[in-house]
Amino acid sequence: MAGLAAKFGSGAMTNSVAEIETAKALLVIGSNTTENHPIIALRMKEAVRKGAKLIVADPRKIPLTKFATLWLRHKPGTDSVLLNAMMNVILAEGLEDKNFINERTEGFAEFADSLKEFTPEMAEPITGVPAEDIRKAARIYAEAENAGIYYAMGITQHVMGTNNVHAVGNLAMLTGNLGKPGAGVNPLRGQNNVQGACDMGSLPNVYPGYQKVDSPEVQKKFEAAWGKPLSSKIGLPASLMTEAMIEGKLKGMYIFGENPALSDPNTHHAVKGFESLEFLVVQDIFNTETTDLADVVLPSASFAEKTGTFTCSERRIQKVRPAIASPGEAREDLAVISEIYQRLNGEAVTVPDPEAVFAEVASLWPGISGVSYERLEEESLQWPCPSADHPGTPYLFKEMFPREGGKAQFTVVPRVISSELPDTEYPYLLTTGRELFHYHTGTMTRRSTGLDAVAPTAFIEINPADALKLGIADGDQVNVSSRRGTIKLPTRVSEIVPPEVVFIPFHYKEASANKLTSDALDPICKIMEAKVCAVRIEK
Amino acid sequence: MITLTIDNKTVEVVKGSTVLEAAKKLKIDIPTLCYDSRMKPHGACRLCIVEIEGMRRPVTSCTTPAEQGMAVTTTSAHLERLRKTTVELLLSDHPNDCMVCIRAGSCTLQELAYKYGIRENRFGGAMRDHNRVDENPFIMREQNKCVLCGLCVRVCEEVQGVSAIGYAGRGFEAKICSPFEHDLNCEFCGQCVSVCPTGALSAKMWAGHPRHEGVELTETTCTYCGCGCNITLHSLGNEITRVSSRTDNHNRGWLCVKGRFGYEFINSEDRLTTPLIRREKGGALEPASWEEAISLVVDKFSAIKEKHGADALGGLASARCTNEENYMFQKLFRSAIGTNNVDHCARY
Amino acid sequence: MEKQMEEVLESIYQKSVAHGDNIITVLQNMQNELGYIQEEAVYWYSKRANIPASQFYGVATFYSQFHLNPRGKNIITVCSGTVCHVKGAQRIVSKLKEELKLKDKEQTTKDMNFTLENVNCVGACSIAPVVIVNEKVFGKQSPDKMVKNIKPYKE
Amino acid sequence: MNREITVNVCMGTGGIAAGGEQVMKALKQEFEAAGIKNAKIMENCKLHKVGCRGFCARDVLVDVTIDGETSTYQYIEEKMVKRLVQDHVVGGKPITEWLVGDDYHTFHEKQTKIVLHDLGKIDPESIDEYLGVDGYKAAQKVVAEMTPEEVIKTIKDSGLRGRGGGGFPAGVKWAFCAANESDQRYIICNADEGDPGAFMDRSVIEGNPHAVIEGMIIGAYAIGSSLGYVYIRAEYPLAVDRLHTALNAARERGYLGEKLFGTDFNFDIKVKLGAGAFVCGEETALIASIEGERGMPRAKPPFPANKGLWGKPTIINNVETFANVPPIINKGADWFASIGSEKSKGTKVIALTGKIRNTGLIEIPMGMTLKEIIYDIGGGIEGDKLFKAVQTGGPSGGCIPQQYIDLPVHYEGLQSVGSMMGSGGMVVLDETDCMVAIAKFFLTFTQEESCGKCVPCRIGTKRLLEILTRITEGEGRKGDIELLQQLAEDVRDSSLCGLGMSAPNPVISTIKYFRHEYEAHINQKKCPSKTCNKLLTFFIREHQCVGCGMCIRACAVNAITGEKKQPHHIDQDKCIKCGSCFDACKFNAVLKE
Repeated sequence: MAGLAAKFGSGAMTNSVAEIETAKALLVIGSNTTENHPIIALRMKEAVRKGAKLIVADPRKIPLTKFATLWLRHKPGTDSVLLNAMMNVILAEGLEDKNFINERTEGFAEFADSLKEFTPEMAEPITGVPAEDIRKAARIYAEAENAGIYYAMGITQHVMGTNNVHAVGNLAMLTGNLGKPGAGVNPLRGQNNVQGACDMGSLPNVYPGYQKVDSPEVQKKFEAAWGKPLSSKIGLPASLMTEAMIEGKLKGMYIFGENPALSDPNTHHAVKGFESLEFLVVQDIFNTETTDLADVVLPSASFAEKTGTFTCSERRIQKVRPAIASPGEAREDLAVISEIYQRLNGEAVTVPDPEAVFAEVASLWPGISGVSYERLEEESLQWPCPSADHPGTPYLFKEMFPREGGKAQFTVVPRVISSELPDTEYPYLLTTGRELFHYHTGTMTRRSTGLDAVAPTAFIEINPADALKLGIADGDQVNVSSRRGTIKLPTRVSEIVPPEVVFIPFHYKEASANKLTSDALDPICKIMEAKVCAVRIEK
Repeated sequence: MITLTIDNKTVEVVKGSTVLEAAKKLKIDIPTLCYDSRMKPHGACRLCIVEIEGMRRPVTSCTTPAEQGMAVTTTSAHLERLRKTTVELLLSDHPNDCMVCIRAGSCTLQELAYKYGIRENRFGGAMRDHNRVDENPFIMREQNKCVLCGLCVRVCEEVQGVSAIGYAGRGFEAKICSPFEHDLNCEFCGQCVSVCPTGALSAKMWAGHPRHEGVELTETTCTYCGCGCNITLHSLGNEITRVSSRTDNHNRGWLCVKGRFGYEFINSEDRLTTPLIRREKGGALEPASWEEAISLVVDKFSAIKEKHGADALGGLASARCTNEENYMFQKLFRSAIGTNNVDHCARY
Repeated sequence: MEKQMEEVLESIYQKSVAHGDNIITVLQNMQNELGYIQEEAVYWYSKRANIPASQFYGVATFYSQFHLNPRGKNIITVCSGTVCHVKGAQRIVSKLKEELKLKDKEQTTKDMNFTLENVNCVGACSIAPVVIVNEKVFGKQSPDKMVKNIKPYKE
Repeated sequence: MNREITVNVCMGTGGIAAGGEQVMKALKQEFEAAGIKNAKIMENCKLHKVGCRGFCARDVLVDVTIDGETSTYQYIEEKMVKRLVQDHVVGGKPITEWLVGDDYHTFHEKQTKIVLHDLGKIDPESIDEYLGVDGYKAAQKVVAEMTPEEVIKTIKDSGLRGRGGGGFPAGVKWAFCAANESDQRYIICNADEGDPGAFMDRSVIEGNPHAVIEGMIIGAYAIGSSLGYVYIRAEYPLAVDRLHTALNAARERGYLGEKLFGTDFNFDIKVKLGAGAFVCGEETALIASIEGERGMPRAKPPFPANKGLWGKPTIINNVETFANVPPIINKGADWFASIGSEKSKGTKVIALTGKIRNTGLIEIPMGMTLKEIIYDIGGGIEGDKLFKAVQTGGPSGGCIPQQYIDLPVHYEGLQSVGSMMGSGGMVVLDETDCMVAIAKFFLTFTQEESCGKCVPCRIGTKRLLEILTRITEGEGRKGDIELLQQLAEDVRDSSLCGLGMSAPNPVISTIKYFRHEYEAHINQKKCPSKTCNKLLTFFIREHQCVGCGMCIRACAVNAITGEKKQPHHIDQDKCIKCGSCFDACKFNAVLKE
């Protein structure tokens, strides 16, 4: 979320899910919302029923296109060009919000200049979207009284992910769709507590509440709070750790509640990394591809067995309460982590109290200093919530942006090309994602009889035209190979994917899409390009 | 705003409100079977009928717009007689097998039968025979228990936008089914199950588990995607027996197939129940005590820090786990170990 | 499904877009073209027009005009209006069922030659009881007369 | 000699059913055969297709007019045409024994015709003939010279009430609709005539479609609508054809479409075919049906006049109502108000059917008594049976017994005895009709036609039918009558739409006036009218049986035995009381008791 943070000073959904119903226009790009955020999608459908115009930009004919006023089927990896072209139209037709631009943004002149080349006609061959549709989309979005943008990994998991996020932000700024209900820039978080993990400082560059590790006064503040000297050196992002392991710079790793050996793009490489470690600790509720590589595996409690809080996409902090006891000797992650912490610190081991831990966070991050377990018993709160009597914040940036000068920053977004595009050797463009009936690496959903019954196997979606070309019938087993690996799985011949593009869900370990995907990195936020790579298909 | 009186009590409501909404505002209870504030009114069950001054006959309060100066009566001998007959008619075409019905105790029809004290039925006669078994993995459909309230049809169309089911046929034989009466093949969100007032729709995985006796309810937050839905875990001892969601929360009681039906992993046989240690490289993971496991971790981390410096250690936190755990984890790395090599998989 | 049917449905679709036809009209056209409401046709159309198949099925099963099964070569329609009723329409129906060997709910003969149906008053009460075979109207009928009258259709 | 010859053949559904088309064909052939084609006299000889003139019982009716001299023939068949043309047209000698009798003329003289005025006179497929009888004059006047307010006032003043059943004042309804702010309003003609025993609307559209169209144009102008619909039963193919023909003709003449009569007023009419659901006669269900949905009624309020088709203000009137509008405009509200009774103005078209001599379509001034209708116009009961009751209002109506024979027929009159006008079906019943069976018949109908949306109608009508059935089959129980009454009232009072509200009427009214028949069925297990076969025994009177064997052949279960020429015998154990033998016997030898 580095992109948004840079522009607005904060990286999270600017608005609330409930507000979606009030939007007059919606732009959903790089998000298969009905399958990945089903309940947020309900609000989108509600908005459409209430008369909102819905623009869906997605290479795949995702279910939401059924409800769309306009569906832009752009080629994978061309999001920012599409968005730039929309903005080109907005300026050309004078649809921008001049007041907002003057009063609440900076860097417009240079930015506007950069858009000149991105005419719809220039974008058409690149994106595959007819120029006229780009114009339509621009008008629908810009003319709406309030319009929200909703996106997910389809925007970020690219080498130009940060650019895409900037482009999205630019579009909202250009039309003044920030700081009011039913508008904004809204990244939909893929996992239950992605927002929380970021908020809590599980990032190499910031402490809890996005306080920078390389800022001396922040460092002082936390040294005081934790009573230990702290490093001001920005740490390694996950995506660089693999390389560091292989190079032997990283010797020991502690992983909990994740399964990177299956979810990382180019898993061969990732596995190689873990294998070259001197010591690997993995903490999880099941054996996974990652625990298989561990030296120590620690059994932990599921969400139904622990006390704590989750923070969902819309910055809403909510209680998690235990319903049952953990099986066997499994323990709450908090207890385990805290014991290791205390013993490394040479302190006496005590049983941690989640409420006390949360209070400690609240004391260190002004953004939630008004939030307490006491309040969370009664309600759920959206940060910022600076004081005990503060009702929480449904949408951000009403008055100002939390940056020096309080203004939002326009960013020039040049055209970047995906690191690996189809060629004669690997003629198909593979994009990956989730399906409704499974979640992430399937460790949970594939253990649910019903879900496993409706979605038992991996598959590769391929357009009828291509199937015909390759002489493949629906259900045929095929070998799919990229420069990084090969997997075997059945085909699903479907018009959901356009010609020359194929799709594989990454839930299935027996045919792991991430054996194929590329780990090329976005230069700024170091995200891996999971959404675009080139593959070959053989019968 | 509009002012009207209901049972001689005055109430003010916004224009466009229905008489039923006005009555709810006064906490006046009017029986309903086909009403749900989250969907369009239907006016089919005829239980919410009220008398309104100046209107020839009773009208359904769920469909009648409140108007300035209306005088409404929600109960009278006549209304109660009509309501009783309606319930009695419904029961005359209902299996009445509450003893073994999964909805017993949370069934609106059962409550109404009790309220109107219907023991024997004046209208015994032919009953529908919609006994088709639906083989889908999630949703149990017992159409003989269907009262045609239409809530499932409306939720599937108005809320889920799928319209996987609809009405078919007409008159006494009218029923609700998927096109050409095939097995359900939908998103299996289970919204329909959550709104069904009788045992016509339930979850197959509920079967056999206690309905209420000994079941504890726990309010918590869903563990799947970033929507953050509020859910209620039903548990008996250490087993999760059902997931539901209250209608007054921010997700309005709506859940997806994973949130509603994807809870079996919690009680899975595969759960890790004891620490495991790989005692020599290439060897197998073997059970160990917590003491042994944690000591090993602490020693190893200390040793590596000793030998290669704090930055030779790194941690991956979890977007699946709680804020408290994530906080503690990064604190562990930053202060106890002394490196900022901590990240999580948010980006994937 | 065969090309031919797809073309038929496509033309119905184009027409419906042009005229703003509703589902009922679409189904009426479908039935006229295909003889009865065929499942695969409904699914094809539902996908084409982005209208849930459940709506088509709901409408098709609501109106008595629509048929989900193939019908006989000759359609015998017995008027079930009041006058026809008091003048013995029901006895004509039972006689014809006997004649055509139709069991209780059966409407169409095994050889697909006849379909026997009731229709609400056709408003020819003055010549009740009335039976219509295909287009031809038979007035002032009796069970025996009708048995004779359908003879010619038996070849 | 240059004779003007006109031959009119009745080609309503009744006429066609009776062989009108064959007669037409034969006539054309015979004219040619008679060599009249080359002769000059054929110049202005026309073969008219005329709509129903009402007297369907005598179909095929043929008028032969020579130099203004009209002779009307009845019961004409194909094979009679040759002689008709030879003797009358060529020979100039009318065939007296085929001519209609005086009753044919009284049948017409007793009536007051507004809606039916031109039926049987003009060719419904020719707009010019309609124009010839002042057609579209009213529409022209309204659109060109009157304000909508004036139109509504005229209709209000005329006292015209909806002819579809409710009898709600048309002008008031129009005013409600016009009062709503809206970018569009719709006007709908309800031609979904579903009542068994009613064919008024069908005949009017078949016989004079332009009158209905003109009425709709006037209504549309009054409420400010640019689009109207005619919702008509697909079971009326002839009416549908003639309606389309008329609409096209009207468009060609600029009476429909853009800038009507050279003004800025635009209006056109679409035809929607009903797909076979009686409930779609109910206005909200009809609206749902036009929207392409299942014809399931919607709760009122809000009423269609405020929130109707696609949520817009909508007027729904039936065929007869619209057909009354042009005459009112032409002749004035006072003229119309001068006809009929105090509260019910004008006339009512009635389909007079059942056990009566002159069945057919009639139009009477509101307030005429049942007696006049049944005996003077209807010519009394068929055969030498006794009058028992008259059923009015179709499935929503009730049965009116002998003692009310002097009841004036208008909305209030019929309501006062627990029946209703409905769309105007009037079925005369005689002593052989069992009133429990009649109630059962109507409940069978309404129960099959119930849409199934609301509980009282869906299950209630089913239960009513079940109780009636067991009574007619001799399984009636003590208390069944009271149970019927209670349930009937509850269904009436709590159902969602008009169908459910009125479905119990036949039960309520038959119990009210013929309770003794119910009691006979339940207590004595007897059907006084000898209709309910299950309660009868069939046997053969030996002295009257000639042993022809007809009954043996008729019997489906071989319950009848007997030698040829010998008296036959029915084995009561085998007999299923189907009554086939009774129908088959030509010598009244089969007796039921």
